[in-house]
Amino acid sequence: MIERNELADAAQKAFPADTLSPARGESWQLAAEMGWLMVRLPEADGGLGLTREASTALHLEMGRILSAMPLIPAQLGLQAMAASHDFAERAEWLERLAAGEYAPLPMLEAALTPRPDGTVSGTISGVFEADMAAAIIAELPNGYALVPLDAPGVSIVERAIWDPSRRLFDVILDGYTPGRMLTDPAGTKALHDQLSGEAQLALAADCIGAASAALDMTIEYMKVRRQFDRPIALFQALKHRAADMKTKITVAEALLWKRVRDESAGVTDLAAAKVLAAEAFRFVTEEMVQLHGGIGLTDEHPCHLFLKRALLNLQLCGNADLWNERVGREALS
Amino acid sequence: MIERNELADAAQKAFPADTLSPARGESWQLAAEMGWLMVRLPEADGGLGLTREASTALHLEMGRILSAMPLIPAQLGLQAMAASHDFAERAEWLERLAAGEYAPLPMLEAALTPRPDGTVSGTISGVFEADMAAAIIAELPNGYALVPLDAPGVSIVERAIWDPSRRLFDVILDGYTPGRMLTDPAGTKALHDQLSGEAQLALAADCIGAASAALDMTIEYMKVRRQFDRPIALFQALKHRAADMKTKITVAEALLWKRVRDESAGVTDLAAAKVLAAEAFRFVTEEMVQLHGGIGLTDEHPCHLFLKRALLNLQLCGNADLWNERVGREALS
Amino acid sequence: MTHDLEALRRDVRSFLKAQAPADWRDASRTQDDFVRTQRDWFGKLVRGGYAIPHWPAEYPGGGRSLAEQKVIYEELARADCPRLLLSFVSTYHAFATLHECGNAAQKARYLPRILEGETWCQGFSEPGAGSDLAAIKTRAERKGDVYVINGQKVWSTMAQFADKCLLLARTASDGPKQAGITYLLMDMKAPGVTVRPIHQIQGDEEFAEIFLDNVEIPVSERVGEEGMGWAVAQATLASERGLTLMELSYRMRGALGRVAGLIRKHGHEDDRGVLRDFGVLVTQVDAVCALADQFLDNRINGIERIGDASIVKNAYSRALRAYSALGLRLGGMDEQYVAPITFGDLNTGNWMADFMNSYAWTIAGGSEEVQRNIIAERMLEMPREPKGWVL
Amino acid sequence: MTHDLEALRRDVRSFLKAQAPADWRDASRTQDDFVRTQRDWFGKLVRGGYAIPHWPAEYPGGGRSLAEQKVIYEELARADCPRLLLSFVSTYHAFATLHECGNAAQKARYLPRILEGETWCQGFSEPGAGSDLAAIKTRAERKGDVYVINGQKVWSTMAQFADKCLLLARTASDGPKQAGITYLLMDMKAPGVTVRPIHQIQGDEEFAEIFLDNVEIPVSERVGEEGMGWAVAQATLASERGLTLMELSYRMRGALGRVAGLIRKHGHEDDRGVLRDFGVLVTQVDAVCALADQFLDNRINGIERIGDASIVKNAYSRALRAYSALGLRLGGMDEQYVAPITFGDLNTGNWMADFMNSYAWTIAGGSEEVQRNIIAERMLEMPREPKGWVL
Repeated sequence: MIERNELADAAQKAFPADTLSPARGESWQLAAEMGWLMVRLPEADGGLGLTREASTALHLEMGRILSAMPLIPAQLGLQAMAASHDFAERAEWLERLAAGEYAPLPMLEAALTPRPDGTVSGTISGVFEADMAAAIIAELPNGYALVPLDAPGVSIVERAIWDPSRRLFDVILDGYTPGRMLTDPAGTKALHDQLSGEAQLALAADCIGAASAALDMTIEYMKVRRQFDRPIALFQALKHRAADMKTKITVAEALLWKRVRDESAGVTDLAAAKVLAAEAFRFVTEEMVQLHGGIGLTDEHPCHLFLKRALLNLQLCGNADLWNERVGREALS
Repeated sequence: MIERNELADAAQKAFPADTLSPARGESWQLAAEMGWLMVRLPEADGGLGLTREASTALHLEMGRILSAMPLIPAQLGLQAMAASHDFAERAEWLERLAAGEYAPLPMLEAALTPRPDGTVSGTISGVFEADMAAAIIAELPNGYALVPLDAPGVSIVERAIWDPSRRLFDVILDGYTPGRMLTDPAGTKALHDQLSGEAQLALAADCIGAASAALDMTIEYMKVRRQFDRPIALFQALKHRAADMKTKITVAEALLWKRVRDESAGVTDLAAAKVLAAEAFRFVTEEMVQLHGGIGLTDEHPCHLFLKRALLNLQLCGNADLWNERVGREALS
Repeated sequence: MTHDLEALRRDVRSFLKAQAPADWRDASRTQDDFVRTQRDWFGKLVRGGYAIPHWPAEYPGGGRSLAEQKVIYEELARADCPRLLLSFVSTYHAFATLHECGNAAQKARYLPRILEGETWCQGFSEPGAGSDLAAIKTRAERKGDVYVINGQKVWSTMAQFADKCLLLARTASDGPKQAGITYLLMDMKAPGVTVRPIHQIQGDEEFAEIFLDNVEIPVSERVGEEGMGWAVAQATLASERGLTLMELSYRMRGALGRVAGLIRKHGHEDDRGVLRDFGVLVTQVDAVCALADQFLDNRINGIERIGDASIVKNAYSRALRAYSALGLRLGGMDEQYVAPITFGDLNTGNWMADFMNSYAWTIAGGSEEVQRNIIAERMLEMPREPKGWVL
Repeated sequence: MTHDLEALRRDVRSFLKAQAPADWRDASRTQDDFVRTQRDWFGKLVRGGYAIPHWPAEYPGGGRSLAEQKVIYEELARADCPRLLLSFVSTYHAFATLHECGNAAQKARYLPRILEGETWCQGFSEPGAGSDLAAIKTRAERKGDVYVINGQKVWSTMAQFADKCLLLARTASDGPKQAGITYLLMDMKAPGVTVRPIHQIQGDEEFAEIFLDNVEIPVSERVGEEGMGWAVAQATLASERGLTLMELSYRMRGALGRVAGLIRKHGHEDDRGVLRDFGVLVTQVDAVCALADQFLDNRINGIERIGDASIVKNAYSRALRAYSALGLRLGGMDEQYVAPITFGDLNTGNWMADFMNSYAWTIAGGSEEVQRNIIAERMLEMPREPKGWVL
């Protein structure tokens, strides 16, 4: 708890609330200097050895400012590397990553085909900010691998997205020969589950942080904006909508922290926290647009940045339909 | 339109809005005297030969007062009889029904098993007010049949329901030998579709009428009930809820009348109107209970009569899940 | 600390394993049976030392921290024991009022009796007052050594079985409406007291009306000074420390199996839409449990914020509505036939009853709208409407 | 009558079959292309006699009854032609204003030009005024034969392409805020007029801001008396007779196939939950069509009630939201990648764009809340808040 609050305070100082989506490069450098890239790395490996609670606090704060830097995929990549004890270059790469190099985990499913000659072709989607990455860490048909982006048969292509606060790439494999395996087939499932769960929590935190900032902005606006000779914050019907926004965020955040602390929670449990957080984020940003009236529909006002981030977050690492069905199915059995 | 308004006016005079669920027997007698039992019977058969619009207007008005008499199943029974030109006792029965005898169509699916000896056993559910019926008109395994309730192998048992404004029975067949067939196997499907569609429209009308009365009562209450030193009708948040109730009813009613007039609409189209009307009715009655506060939760106040009728109507002749799926499936093909 | 809590948890579990009634739902199909079951269970809990953990240590079973109380209520929910409805007003409202505001004689007289099973009801709400508690009209007229009471109370939980009543009555009607209210302890057997149970739409009779016709209450039964009853009432109302909503949330989570049962009964196991809807509900209920936990943890740690309680209440009542609405929907036509109810329970599996009962939670104890006002005005610091036309 | 309508319907159909542009969406991927497509299509409709059915019979294609207009718009929707966006203010707002309140010279001068393609915009809304139209601040100062205008307008549809503007400005600021407003016809090429398109969040630029810096308007371009502009503005605002919402509802119904396409594309044909959700949407859209029909029929029959229009507007905007939200959900991750938009269209199949565009309908032209107030206060006759703190 103390560690969590200290990190949040530090983050709020380093990234003030009034600057949304600060420049990616500078943010990244700042994050590296503050040690955030190695928050979850065990102390034995030179990291800070902090818990899930600490990284969640950071992702929440980065959500609050609609951070443009890819801290979530970077941290997942680092965790994959840290978990791969048999990988020959592990120590070297951990050092490089802690120092600021970027090797993200993709946030969407890949469509890959293994060929009889041992090569792999296809598309790995959902790679954030791939143009600053040295490599990616991807689940290939025979296990997790480090895929350097300058390797033969590897290329990247940006896929323009609606969310202006982030950039998304496909990594195209065309006859790529996997080397640098991080897991054997047996270890792949365990690592997959670990990373999937971590990804859900990180995204949930991003949603909660961003939704909270959206609510704050909306309330400030409602106090200032006048209609029919009084601030719109005085209209009971609108006030009640703000109360419901607060309620949704608070409920989703309570579930998030509970699951963060619950080491026995499975992937589906963690995904449920993400779905609830993303739905709350979506609800809040839809209300934000409405309550801002016309200016919420113009791209000069930041409303749409929040809305678009919410709608993308809903789709990353499995959408609500997919996970709600799994939650229901597991609760049935 | 004129005919519809005239019937509505007459109904409102005969059944004033301030008496909810007037006594079944007297209502029935009044309805018979006013010719309502033969509204849809062709003039050639001695009926009034009026359209779907006329019967819809009546069912809507009877919904408004939460009528206890089974006009809907009676009218469906009469229509089945009228459509059964090869039935030997048709003329006799039409006369009896027009004069006030009651032979309802069940409003729920039956679970019947034909036996090799030609008898049928099982349960016919959803028979309203069976204790005043001479017979029922039921879809048996080999077609529609008139089933006199005093026939051997036929018995009735009341099934207590939550809705206090109506009474529901099962008709139990135990080795019943069907005679008095109204349709041959070929005609059964056509009659089934005709009656199903008519049932949907009648129930939709019941929902719209009752929902409108519920809204009227709620608004009156809101104008009178004071909280925090003013009528609750002055609270913007509550006013907006009343506006949404009105909107839901108006939308559902528009679809109802459009489908009533559309002779080419199929059963699913008509059921869609019922589902929308029943959902509007449910929405309105839930709001009614809430807006009445505590007294809406006591059985001394009529709120619950509306709520319980809404919830039963949702289930009669197929519920929302069933029909929404069919609407979707048909729109997809 | 954590160690002690786990030890307590083990103790409670073994007590409940031995003592918790297994058949209490079947033994609560009528109001009388329900009351008998309640009295039996309260007596067992008193003897076991778990009935009044929030009372001071001088009472047997008292002196527990809020963290300990939380453990006890978690276990009561987990074991699916009967809720302590009949004794709730006695052990929480009456206790807090007497403990904080009563004089020595009142405490000595009434607190021990509560442990012996004397039950209390609350005479606060009135027809016409609703969520606006200070608008009460029941009069108390001082005549020598007694107050003479005339008026009517409503929504008094279990008043038909109560021995005593926490009564608010008006001794003056000039000045602000919060002034002029006096707090009295009334004997429910006193001449002029008539109790009429309220028939609820789902068949339960959890509440009653109380008619007061020249009822005499000795001045010695007044709590606090004359006209200062509004302040005393705040002690009464603040006595419930969030345990109930946590307990109810966990009970609802335990009852999710009833929805799963419906899905299997009706063969919806492969209906992806139904699975999704069930999943949404499961997550919603889990989240409310997490929220109630967090709320209590914040109280334990002294970092509760204004408005927190309103959020928990609205979140719980919406989840309860969603829970019962899904059950009602999945149950289909079956649920329209009347089936036996369980008195005093919220998650009974009688889906029509549960659905209708769920409304009580958005209306009673300050409507959903009142909670929204609190969240907006006190927590989010949105402006309050100017005096005079304010909610 | 019905016979004539069916003959008209056949005529319109054969006209549209021959003339309706098939490729207009592809030809509307940029604002410039969109404007070109709009001008072409408006010209064709003018020549075909279907552009201004609501004008008097003295104009070619005018003199149609509301029932006939309805037929024309039904067919325009059915044929999925481009909506007449660019010419809407000219043919409805400008026409009605001039026809009802303009003097002979103004009518003679401007109405024929509209048919030749002169386009108008509306200078009503202002930043800071929002739904409270009478709160405008733009000043018009009389100096000899001209008014000198200073101020700012916003949310002016297609102002960047307009030749003329229907302008509301304040000539006096004492007295009630509705008084002191004057109605002027402004040349958009006049010195001091600066137009800045508003970039919408979905990429469209349907609206613009207008900055007015010492713009001079001859007094002869005033409509009605000085200070009486509020009454004239009512004629402008009342000019749209419900045809648009009917047309849009039918267009949405026609576009349900886009949702069906998504269901097939993503293989949801056997997902009963998705089928149900689609079914709910289909019924909702059908019902909005029925409602818009009924609304127009009531207008035709002279039995429209106050508030009817607000119900249609709220019902349509909710259906549009539901339509685009379901598409967005079913489209999944695919929809998060940017794809070309269609300018000036609501049901484009670009689900992110459609979803974001749907908000405009709950905000523009009187927010959803304002409509709810109208329904509650004027239709349901619930009490209005006392003057002074009223909405």
